[in-house]
Order: sequence, then structure tokens, then C-alpha cells
Amino acid sequence: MDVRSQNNGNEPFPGEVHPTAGGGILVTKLDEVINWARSNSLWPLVFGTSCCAIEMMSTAGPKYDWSRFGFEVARATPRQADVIIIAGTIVNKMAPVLKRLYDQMADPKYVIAMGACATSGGPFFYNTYSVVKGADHVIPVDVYVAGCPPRPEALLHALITLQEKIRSGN
Amino acid sequence: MNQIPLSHILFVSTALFFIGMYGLFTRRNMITMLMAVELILNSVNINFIAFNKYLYPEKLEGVFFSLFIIAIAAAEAAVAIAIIINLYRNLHSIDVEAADEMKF
Amino acid sequence: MAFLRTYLSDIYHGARSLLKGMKLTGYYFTHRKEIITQQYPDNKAEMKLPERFRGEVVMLHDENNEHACTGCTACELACPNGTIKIITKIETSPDGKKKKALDTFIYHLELCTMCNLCIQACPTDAIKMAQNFEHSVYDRSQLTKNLNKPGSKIREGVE
Amino acid sequence: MLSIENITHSIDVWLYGTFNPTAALLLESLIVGLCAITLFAVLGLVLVLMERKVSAYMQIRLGPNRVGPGGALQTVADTLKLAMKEGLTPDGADKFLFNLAPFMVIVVAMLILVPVAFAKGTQIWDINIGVLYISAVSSLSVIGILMAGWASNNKYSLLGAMRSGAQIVSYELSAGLSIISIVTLTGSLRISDIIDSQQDGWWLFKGHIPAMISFVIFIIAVTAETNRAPFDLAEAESELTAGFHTEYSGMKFALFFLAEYVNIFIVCAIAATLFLGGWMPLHIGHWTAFNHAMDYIPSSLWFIGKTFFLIFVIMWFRWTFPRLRIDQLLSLEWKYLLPLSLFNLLLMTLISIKGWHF
Amino acid sequence: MIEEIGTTEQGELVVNLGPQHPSTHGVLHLVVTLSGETIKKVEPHLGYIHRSIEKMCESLSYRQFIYVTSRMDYLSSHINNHGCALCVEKGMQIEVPPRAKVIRVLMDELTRLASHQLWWGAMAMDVGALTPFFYAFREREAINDIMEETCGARLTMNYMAPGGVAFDLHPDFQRKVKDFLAFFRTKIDEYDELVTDNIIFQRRMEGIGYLSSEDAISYGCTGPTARGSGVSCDIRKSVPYEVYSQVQFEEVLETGGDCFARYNVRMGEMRQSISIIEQLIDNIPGGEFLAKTKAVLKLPKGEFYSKVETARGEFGVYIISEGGTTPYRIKFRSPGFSNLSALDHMARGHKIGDLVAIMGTLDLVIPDIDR
Amino acid sequence: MNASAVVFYILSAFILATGLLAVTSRKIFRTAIWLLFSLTGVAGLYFWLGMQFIAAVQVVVYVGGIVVLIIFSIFLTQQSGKDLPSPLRRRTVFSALAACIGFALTCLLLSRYSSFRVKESDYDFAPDMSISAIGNQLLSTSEHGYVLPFEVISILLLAAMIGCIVIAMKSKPGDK
Amino acid sequence: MTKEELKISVTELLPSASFEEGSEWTTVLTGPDGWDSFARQVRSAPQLDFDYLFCVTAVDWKTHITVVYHLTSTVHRHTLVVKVKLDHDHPEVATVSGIWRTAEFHEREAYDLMGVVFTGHPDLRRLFLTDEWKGWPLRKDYEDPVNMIKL
Amino acid sequence: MGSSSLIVLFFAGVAFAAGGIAAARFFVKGTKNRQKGEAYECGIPTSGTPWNQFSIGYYLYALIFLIFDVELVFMYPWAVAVRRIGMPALVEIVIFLFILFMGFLYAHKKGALKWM
Ligand code: SF4
Ligand code: SF4
Ligand code: SF4
Repeated sequence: MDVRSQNNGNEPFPGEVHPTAGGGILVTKLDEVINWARSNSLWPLVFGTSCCAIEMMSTAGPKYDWSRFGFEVARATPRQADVIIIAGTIVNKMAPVLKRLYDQMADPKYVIAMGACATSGGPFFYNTYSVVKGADHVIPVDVYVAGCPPRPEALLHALITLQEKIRSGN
Repeated sequence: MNQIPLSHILFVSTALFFIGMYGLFTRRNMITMLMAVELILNSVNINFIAFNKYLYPEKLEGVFFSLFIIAIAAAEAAVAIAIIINLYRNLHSIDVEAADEMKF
Repeated sequence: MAFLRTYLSDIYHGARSLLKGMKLTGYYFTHRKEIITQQYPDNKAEMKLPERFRGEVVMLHDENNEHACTGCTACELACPNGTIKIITKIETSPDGKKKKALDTFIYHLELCTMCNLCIQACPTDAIKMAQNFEHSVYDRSQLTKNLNKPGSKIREGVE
Repeated sequence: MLSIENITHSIDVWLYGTFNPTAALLLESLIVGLCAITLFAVLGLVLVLMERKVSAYMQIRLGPNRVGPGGALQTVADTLKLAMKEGLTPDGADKFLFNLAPFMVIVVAMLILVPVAFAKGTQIWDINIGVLYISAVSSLSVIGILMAGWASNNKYSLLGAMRSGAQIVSYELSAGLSIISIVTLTGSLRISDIIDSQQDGWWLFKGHIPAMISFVIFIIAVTAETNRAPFDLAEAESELTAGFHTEYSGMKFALFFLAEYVNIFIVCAIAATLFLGGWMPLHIGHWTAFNHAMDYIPSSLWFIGKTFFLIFVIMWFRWTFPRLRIDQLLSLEWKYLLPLSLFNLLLMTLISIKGWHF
Repeated sequence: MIEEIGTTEQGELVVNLGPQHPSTHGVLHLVVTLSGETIKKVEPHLGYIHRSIEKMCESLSYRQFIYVTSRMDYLSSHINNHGCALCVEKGMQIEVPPRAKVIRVLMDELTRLASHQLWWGAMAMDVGALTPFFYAFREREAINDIMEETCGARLTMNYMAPGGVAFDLHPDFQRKVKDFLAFFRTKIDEYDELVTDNIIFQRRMEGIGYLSSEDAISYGCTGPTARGSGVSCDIRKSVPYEVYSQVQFEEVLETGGDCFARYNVRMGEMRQSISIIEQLIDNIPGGEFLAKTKAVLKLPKGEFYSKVETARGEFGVYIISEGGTTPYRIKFRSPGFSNLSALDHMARGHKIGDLVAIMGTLDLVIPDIDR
Repeated sequence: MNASAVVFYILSAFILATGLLAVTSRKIFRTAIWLLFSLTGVAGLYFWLGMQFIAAVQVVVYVGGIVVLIIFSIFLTQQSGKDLPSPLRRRTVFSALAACIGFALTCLLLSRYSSFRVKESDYDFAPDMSISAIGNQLLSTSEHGYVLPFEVISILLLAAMIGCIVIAMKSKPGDK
Repeated sequence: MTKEELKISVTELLPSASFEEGSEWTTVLTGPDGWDSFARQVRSAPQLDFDYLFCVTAVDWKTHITVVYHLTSTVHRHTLVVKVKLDHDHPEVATVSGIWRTAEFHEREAYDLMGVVFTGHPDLRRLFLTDEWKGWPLRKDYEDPVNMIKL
Repeated sequence: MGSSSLIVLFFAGVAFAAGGIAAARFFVKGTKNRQKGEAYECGIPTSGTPWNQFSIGYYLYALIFLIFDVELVFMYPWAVAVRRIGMPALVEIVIFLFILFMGFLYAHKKGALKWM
């Protein structure tokens, strides 16, 4: 199964996309605490497909050190991860895998599309037969960051942007 | 503890013994049979300890007996499992019925 | 005996090599000055990017809101991945001459690979690479930009 | 002087003074239970933060520093987040065992706390078989891991659990032999007796080289038993993604995580008790003034200091060494540690019989 | 009796490693057949990052297509670009100015250093040591800073242009490179201390993933992978391009054929790269950095093949031109593709942990394989 | 009934219930887990009896050793996900009947002697004595010493170990 | 061996071969027949000893398809390029994966992207694309209206 | 506290774990989808179940471990008593260990301690 079917709009893609739920029964104060916790403890899934992954590793590296924000607990299994940083190109063969990984994550979950490829297909937008034109064709994306690759600070900026989004409660 | 008569403990151990017996009768799979045997051995051990405790609290013989039983049970389990594994290698089954064909 | 000798020397050398590694990590643990971490959002003020760093394509406007783009589409052609779309219009100059001019310069930041080819291709140096890199957005349509400012026109004398 | 012993004692006196014995016992139980839970929570928070900071400093970076002062609230945020995260149970799993496994590891970790002496006179139960109790109960934890690995119905989990099973049982031998070699010196399994016997010096120093060897062996063995790098094959990230807890999420995963850290704490506490005198202050021979000065440091601080030092050493291992391969891991135990510790034990016996120790 | 797929024979287990897996360095998908912990078979499944670069290039001009190649082996992006530029220059018969030649070689070697550093850290991480990764990145960041200053980007620089390089060197370049080399020379000893000499590491590497020299040639392995088996295959020596014939360096050869040999080759190559840079850094000739070329490049009808030595091995660019502004067909011979094909052969009979180590020493970059 | 008695009955119920599950469960892995719980319950019973040492030994050997070994051998020889074949109805009924009758008979016998009651003072040998007492008696060469069995155990273990290795490592008749 | 010498030895082995001039290496043009045995011979003949196949390329010439093999000898350091001309609609050629192991992957790639069938290949499947993919994307007449956005 | 502490801590552990898990149940409404419940295997649908025969080389270690474990159990009372008894205890344990060590050497020689 590949994304073509989704582009055509006929066949449903495996698994359904739902908006991430926050629960509706919480009082605001508690909500704030929980959002604070969630925003400060974003454990990324180890997921890098190509060049952007190197910059993601640099961000994890000593100079930029995303552990300052508490992001360093990169989990290899989607069950324990909170955020997928789509670092790199997503091709049609990979799309179901990405979708599956996203589906298998425990709620709440967030997605950052890192780099031109993940936001829109980037350099591989035209004249390629195998690249997904943006990861948001596959899974819902919370934050996009442009660049090819974005420099580590840009990724950190994206993470901060995501934190703000979580904190604001949607 | 003193409120519990010895017979209650013996009752438990007897029950355990017959549970083990039941398992030994019904199961055909060697590993599960081995487990049932372990239950039986345990029921015996309970008796030793309880008798020691209730009847001869100043002595340690019961303790020693159960200690040695445990040791022997371990050795027995080890050998039994080695045999089971070997059987399995040869027959690809550890059903007791299959073991009838054992040639050596 | 020889067996015992190698056995023990194995242990000795193994332990030594392990201790050597621990010494190194221990050294870094105790020497805070070796830490090279930069604190990104806090160091924005003193952060200095190299002047050649390519963050995004911008069009230069002077104080009169004038730019140097003639709408020649050289950059559009040079761009390997169709990041730039130039929409031109026909402008009639006061003296009645009709001239092709830039209407909108559409720039898809989400596609751009910062390869610098458009900049090199531009005959009038109307565009250049800026150093802004904070491109995170919630909605990717915000990444499609219009580079010529509203109401801007071409600077006099640029051909 | 404010010491934990006085506090617990006064609480005890107060309880039994004000309530009838049954109620007092119940209340005491409640307090102990709450203390244990708090201890768990605090240990989890502190140790995880410590690990992250230690690793950061060794890796020339800063580590968590933005949540709360100096990053102190980082683990609080993590815990809260984990508690507020969905706890998945895969469809294919054996749901009962899958959910039972975290309980198992946590309960085991709780039960090992029983004989640990946190300070002078502060012990939940000074059980007469002290160290044997600890090695007995800790051998239960392997079942929790096997259970988790099997019940997940996931190949990585199963492989991880099998590895961890083989590893834990193997290293139990050396750990046990190291403990026994100290027991030959103390002549008692009771934790308080073991600490008392170190009044005039720690066994690490009193027992000459054999004690040091068994100390080293013990540290290596417990590192392996707690599945810590370089023996973290059960969760070898680059091989088995997350090992036996691959399928666990949210709080269930957090419980495994927590149990791992609590186990580290406990084994380090045991090592400190056996070899470094537990809460005993450092005393050196006849330097009376020095010894007196040392006595002024509360015993709980001594205990915590020694334990955390050992925890640090174990973390240091983790951030320095590559992981062993499974066959190397096992041959390290069976070819090196086990014969060595057997031999070492005999030496130790000789020392203790001849009274050659100080 | 056993009908499920996934269990081929009794007691065998089929496990997927990847496409999302920490040790596959991207999206390689390995289907591993295990018996217990022992590997019976490894079957690579590719294409999870197949971006159809060859097809794309057919519609890109000769100036444009170069940048795409930095996205293939992004760790040697410079060297890839170099290979493409060489091929275009070969077709157009452009004479590259001497300054550009030296700059290119300098950049190549810096890229190689950066790539090997990353490899070192990542491989140590694969075998379970996490700290080396961070030390490696410290040095890599130093190189990245130098690169960024001159080329304007950290990873995908697009610095090569047909006929030379896109910009001149930054005025600080020489000083910074010298500082870096002095710094790195001490650090590479630390690498040895921390990893090479470590007994656990050695035991994990020695005798693992043996590849004989005949097999290496037959599988088309190149680069450090083949040189670890004693096959002399350094393009910089055998078909020297640019100024490689004028600098003194050794082709690092090891005969072990196992993981440790490959490891040592790369460590040796880092030292060789340092010495190459040291020889050149003070001798950068003046003059133009970019030959004058037409605005639109058109290759004559014909076929052109050029190869360079990337950090992973022989990278070949094969352009078939029909005389237009775009290539008619372009083929990239990527080193990782051939190196990967030997993986099954190397991994059989070892443990899962060894598979990770073997992949670590193959230093695969998946987009380079998938293109 | 005081707290201690309650504990005893809970423990007994636990032992018997998990024991019963262990012999009836259809999933073999679960069988092992139930067995484990039953054995742990027995250890608890020893604890309750004040025999800490034996309790610990029970846990160390049975739980830490035998059950782990059983689990390993399950993985090796079973399709642990498949249900065990259910035993023949006839056999189940027959065995249950036999077990029940045997149990009833034994209980009958036991009830005759239900007057074992112990004087309270007899319990009070200090529990701490026990381990060193065990040690002393184990090593003593006197009449009541167990040094000979102690050494014999080592020979038994040696025999078991060699036996295991010989048996378990014997390869298939087919392959060399 | 120089280019000329190579030509002579090649002609000896494969009399039907023609040569293409104008590139840096000796280039042999041949059809699919006899390629198999020719490959075997250039690999094993001691004076040729082409033990290293470094590139396999399939090219769609609209009328026909050629498969280009780049061979080198690591002993003699000479290079030979062999172009095998195949039918456009049913390109079929014998595999050389038994001679050079590396060809296994390269041939799968050529099959995947160009549709060249290598007879005798041990495992000829799609390599990069999914198994259910239709068409041979690197061919010039390949159209994919869904995925391919033409610039 | 006496032996009741075991019961207390047992329940404390259960309460701790249950409390944590229940909190998540209460606060988080998870989404459901078809793939969530499937086993994770690097994003590829798994084939077959791991609950199959599974050949492992560990069982020999477990076998030998069991033997040594029993030996260890006997050594605890020995270790407690050894100082009081003195030399004879040493002799006894030397014999004991020697016999076992023979088995160990045998296992070593037969390659039982080599990975299979
Ligand atoms: S955006 Fe650029 S750097 Fe990132 S993956 Fe795509 S091509 Fe590579
Ligand atoms: S930098 Fe490159 S990709 Fe971006 S607009 Fe310019 S030419 Fe296009
Ligand atoms: S930016 Fe430059 S190249 Fe592009 S249209 Fe304007 S003038 Fe032409």
C-alpha cells in the first residue's frame, strides 16, 4: 500500500488519523500542570531517514544539546515516545511505515516535520516518482521547519514552538 | 501461629500433594508433569518443616531434611529437563506418549 | 602455568584498558570548562552566524521600497526545484513604453534547499541569502512567501 | 542531634503511647508504607536526574537545565508526563501477564527494601537472614522481566527477556559468592551485625586484597544483575530497540524504569553495607580526634554518601564502556568471575579463620 | 506442523531490523533469520529512501544536478559533488584552475574527516558506548564551523561548481583549519584511549564479519571496507584526480578482513587526511577559483565516467549525454550499494550484536544506497 | 482468630489456588507462572512458620533456579503461544476422582490426630540461632552433624551437572 | 594491457563483438547471445582477469535498451566496458551474478528501474520499489501522473 | 517492625503501581486505531509470532546455574559458622568446592560454557 491511494482519495489509508486528544474532564489548573509536564518532557522517537537526521544528531550533540530541554531521552520504540521528528525524506515505500509508527505511539503524540523534504518534498518535489510531497499527507504534523537541512538551532526553535503549542493547550 | 493446629498445615500440604497428583495424572506434556512433581515435593517439604516446628522445635532435623530435599529436587529438575531437551531434539515432541518410541 | 599467566595478564590488561577509558570520561566529568554547549534561545543576542550562511532568499528593498528585480526569470530557471515563481506584468512607463516588470515574486521556502544557484544567476543582484533560520510554523502555507513587498517597484536604472 | 533514629524512635513511642496496639501497628504500617512509596518516588526522580546530569557532564554538555532551577524539575515533568500518557496493551499480548509484570518488578523492588539500613537504627525489619533475604528476593525480579518479555508477544521483547534471564541468573552466583565472602568475616547474615562488625574499619580495607577483589566482583555482578551498561543487553537499544519493555508505554514503562533505578540504589546500598560499613562513619585506627569529627556527620548522610558514590561509579561505567556481546557476557561470568570468586572465597576464609584481618 | 510465516524452520525466528531502528542509521530494512541469537540469514530490503535521483537528474541542467548528489551520501556531500563536477568538466573539457583544485582537495579531506568522525561516534554508539558519539560531534562541529564559514552551509554545502568552486575561501580558513588540526591531533589519541584500546570493544570487533579479499572484490566492495581486507582500491592512488598525485599520503591497508581491520583503516585514514590537509594548507596557489564557463552548459554527445574516493569508497558518476543541456541518462555508482551486498555474507553465523557491529564498520549511508 | 491466623489462611488459599491453576491452566507459560506463585506462597508459609532460612532457600532454588530453567525449557521445546491440548475427559474425571478420594482418606486419617497442639514456650528458640545453628550442625562431624550429607550433596550435584551436560549436549543422532 | 591489446584479446573471445571509439576505455558492443560465456572468460582468463565489476547500468535508448557493464582488473589495472544491446520490449540477458557477486544487487536494480530481465538470477525481485509497483520508472516513456509532478 | 513489614511493603508496592496506572487510565483518553494494538517491529507488520519454539543457547547456563545455586545455598550456613568452627570448616568446604569444581572444569571442557 502506498500513498498514491491516499492521493486518489479512494482507498483509506491503513489506520485512521485522529486529532490528538487531551481529555475534556480536566480543570484548567490541572490542565496547565499537565501541559507544562508534557511540553517539558518531549521524548523523541529515533526516526531519521536522511540528511536531516545528521542535523538532528548534531542537535543532540554536545554543542547544541537538546537535553537542556529534556529532549534527550530518545526512545527507539514508538510506545514510549512523545514526538516524531520526521528528519528526512519520506518516500512512498516508507509512508506506511511512518504511518504505522505514528499509530503505534501512545497518546498524546506530536509530530515535527523537519526540513524541506518532510514539509513538502523539498528538492524532490518535481520529477520524482517516489517521494511523498510532504509528510502531512501521511500523518498530521504539528510544526514545520523549513531548511535543507535546518540548522540545529532551527530544530531547537521548532521544538520550542511545539512546546508553546502544547502549553497553550491545543 | 499457635492458634493454628498442626493438622491445618498438614491439610494444606495434603491438598497440595493431591493437586500435584492430579496434574501428574492429567498432563501429557513432560514439562507440565515436571511442574506437578515439584508441587508434590513441596507438599512433602511443608510437612517436614511443620513437624519440625510443631513437634521438635529444639531440633533442626526437619530443616535439614527439607534442605536436602530442595537440593535433590533441584538436581532432579536439572536432569529431568536435560532429558526432556534431549528427547525433544530426537523426537520433536515432549509428549509422554511420543517418548514410547525412544530407542535408546 | 602458562595458561594461568595468560589468564591473569588478560585480566590485568583488560582492567587497565577499562580504567584508561574511565580516566578520560572522568577527566571530562570533572572539567566543566570542556563543556562546549551553547544555549540557543538564550544566546540569540550574541549569536553570530558566518556571513555566508544561507538561511533563506530575500529580496533587497531600499528605503524607497524599491528593488532591483527586473522580472527576467533567470533565477526561476536556475532554481533546480521550482522554488521560485515569477509573475510578471506589463508595465507602461510614463513615456508610453511597455516594459515587462515584476508583479509577484513567489518564493516557496518549504521547497528551497538554500543552494544559492538563484543568487548566482541573478544579473542584477536583486535577491540575496539572509541569515534568518527560525522558520518553524504551525501551518506550512505560511512558508510560501511573497518576496517583493507590497507596492514596491523596480529601482530606476536597473536593466 | 537530629538523626533519623531519634525521629523514628519518637514517632514509635508516640504512636504506641496514644493508640491501642492494633491501631498503632496499623498506623505504623501506614507510615512505613507511605515512607516506602515516597522513597521510591524520590529515588526515581533523583537518580534519573543524576544519571542525566552525570552523562551530560561526561559528554561535555550541560544536561537538563531549563525546567526548574538548574533543571531540577526535569524528572518531575517526565514523571508527570508519563503518568499522563496512555498505557497501551497490545492486542496480541497475554494481557493478564503483561499487566502483572510491572507490579511484579515494583513489588520485588519494594520487598528488597526491608532489611536495608538507612541510618543508625533505621531499618524496616532487621531480618535475621539479611543478605540472604536480599539475594533471594532479588532473584524474583528476573521472573518479572521474563514475564514482561514473553507476554508482550514481541520478538525484541522476548529476545531481550531471554538475555536478561540468562544474565541475571549467571551473575547471581558471583554476587552471592562475594556476599558470602564477607559473611565469613562477620559470621552473621544480619545487616545490623554486619555493620556493627565494621566499627573499627570497613571490610574493604580490613579484609585485605581478597575483600577488594570481592568488592570489584560484587560491583561488576550487580551492574550486570540490574541490567546496566555495559551489561544492558536486555534493553540493548541498538540491537533490540528497547528490549523487554519495547511494548510498554506510559506508567507501566515508568514502573520498569523506576524499578531499575531503585534496584541500583538497593544493590549499591548493599555494597556500601557489606564493604563500606553502611552508615558507619569513616574511622581510621587511633586517630581519635578525626574519628570524633567523623561521628558528627549524621549516619544517614554517611549511608547516602557511600551509596551515591557507588551509584556514580556504576553510572560512570555506563557512560564509558561499550556493551558486551551476549556470549562474552556469559563467558566473563563463567570463565573469569566465578572461578575467581570461588578462589577468592577460599582465601577469605583462610583470612577469617586465621584472624589475619585487622 | 508450523505453518506461520515468520518461523521458517523449527526454532528459527524472523526478525525485522529497521526501517526505523537505531542501528540501521536511517531506513535500511534487514530481515534477519535467527536461530536463538545466531544469525542464519540477513536479507536487506532497500528502497525506504529511494528518491529517484537518477530520474530527477535527467531533467536538471548540468549546473543544477550537482546539488542533488549532496543528498545521496550526505556525509561525503562534498566528494559526491566533486565527482559530478569532475564528470561535467571531463565532458566539457574545462580546465580547473590550480587554486580550485587545491581547495577541492582540502574540502574533500575535511569532509572525509567529518564523515569518519561521525562514523566513529555512531559505530561506538552501535556497540553500546554512548559517550564517544558526543566527543565525535565536538570535533565534527569544529569542521562544520569551518565549512559553514566558507561554503555557507553545514552539511549540504553545494560548494562545487563545474569549473571550480562557488566562492573563494574565507580569509580565516587557513588559520582555523590549522587550529583545528592541532586540536584534532590530540583528540584522535583520545579516541584510541576511549575506544580502540578498550578491551570490550576489541573483543567485540576482532574476528567478526570476516571478508576475504577475493570476496571483497567479487562483492564490489570499495573504500575502507575493501581496504580492511587488504584490497588496494583507493581511487586517490590508483587514478589520482586533482592534486592527489602531488601530495604524500599512504593508502591504509589492513589484512585482517574483520571489523577491527575496517575500524583501523578508518582510524588510519583520519590520520592520513590530517597529513594531506597539513601538506596543502600552506600551499594554496593564488589565482582564480572558478574557470570561466558558459552560462548554459552543454555536454557533447558521448559517455563520461568519473570516479572519486568518498569516505565510503568508490563513487562513480556515469553521464550519457545526447548533447543537450540535461543528461540523457545518469548513473551513480554508489559505494554503499556494493558494500551492503556483502553484509549477508559477513554476518552469517554471528550474533545479533555482531550484526550491529558489522553494519557499524560498513559505515552505510542509506540514501547513498537507495539514491 | 488473630492476624497471624488470617495470614495463614490467606497464604494457604493462595498456595492451593495457584497450585490448582498450575495444573489446570492451558497456557504453558502461565502454568509456569502459577507454579512460581504457588512456590512463593510456600516460601511465605515457611516465613510464617519462622523458618526464614528455609523460606529464602525455597525462593532462591525454586523461584530463581528451577522456574527459570523450566521457562527456558518451555521456550526451547514448546510453541508457548499455543494452548496445550486438553486432556481426555475420561482421564480428567478419573484423576480428579482419584485425587479427591485420596485426599478425603488422608484427611480422615489426619482428623484422628488433630490434637497436636504445642506448648507456646516451645517456639522460643531465638530465630537468629537457627542459621548459625544450622551452619554449626551442618559442619559438625559429631553424631548429629550433617557433614557427610553435605559432602555427598556436592557429589550429587557433580553427578547431576555431568549428567545434564552429557544428556543435554548429546546431539541428534543424525548430525555430527 | 593497453587498449589495443585488449581489443585483440576480446576479439579472440568474442568474434562478433564490435568496438565503440571515442571514450577513455575499451568499449565492446555485443548482443545478449554469448554474453554469459564471454563474461566467464574475461573473468577467468589470466591475462584479462576482470575480477571487479564496478558498475552495471541499464540505458533506455527508446528503440532498444543497453546494459553497460564496467569491468576492471585489480591485478592488471585495465578497464573494459561491455555494452549489451537488448530488445526494448522484452529485454532479457543472462545474469552474471554467479561470476561477480556484486551483480546480484546491481541486476536487481536494473530490473527494478528499467525492467531488464536477467535470466538465471537467483532472486530477481523489485529492489527499491514496492512489489506491486507498475512500470519501469527509469524508462523514457514512463508516465506517472499521480506521483510525478513535472516541472 | 517485624515480619508484618513484608505485608505492608507488598501492599505499598501494589498500591504504588496501581495508583500510577490508574491515574493514566483516568486522565488520558487514548485514541484507537487498527495498527495501535499490533506488535511493534520497526514499523513493519510482524510476521509470525514469537510464541513459537525458539532455539536458545541459554538453557545450559541455566542448568549449570541451578547446580551452583544449590551449592550457594549450602554455603550461607557454612559461612556463618566458619569462624566458630575454624580449620575443619575450611577443609570441608575445600572438599565441597573441589568436587564441584571438577564438574565445572568438565563443563568447561565439554564446551557447555561456550555459546551455542
Ligand atoms: S530537507 Fe534537504 S537535508 Fe533534509 S532530508 Fe531533505 S534533502 Fe536532505
Ligand atoms: S536557493 Fe536554490 S532552491 Fe532556493 S530558491 Fe534559490 S535556487 Fe531555488
Ligand atoms: S530576482 Fe534577479 S534573476 Fe530573478 S527575476 Fe529578478 S532580476 Fe531576474
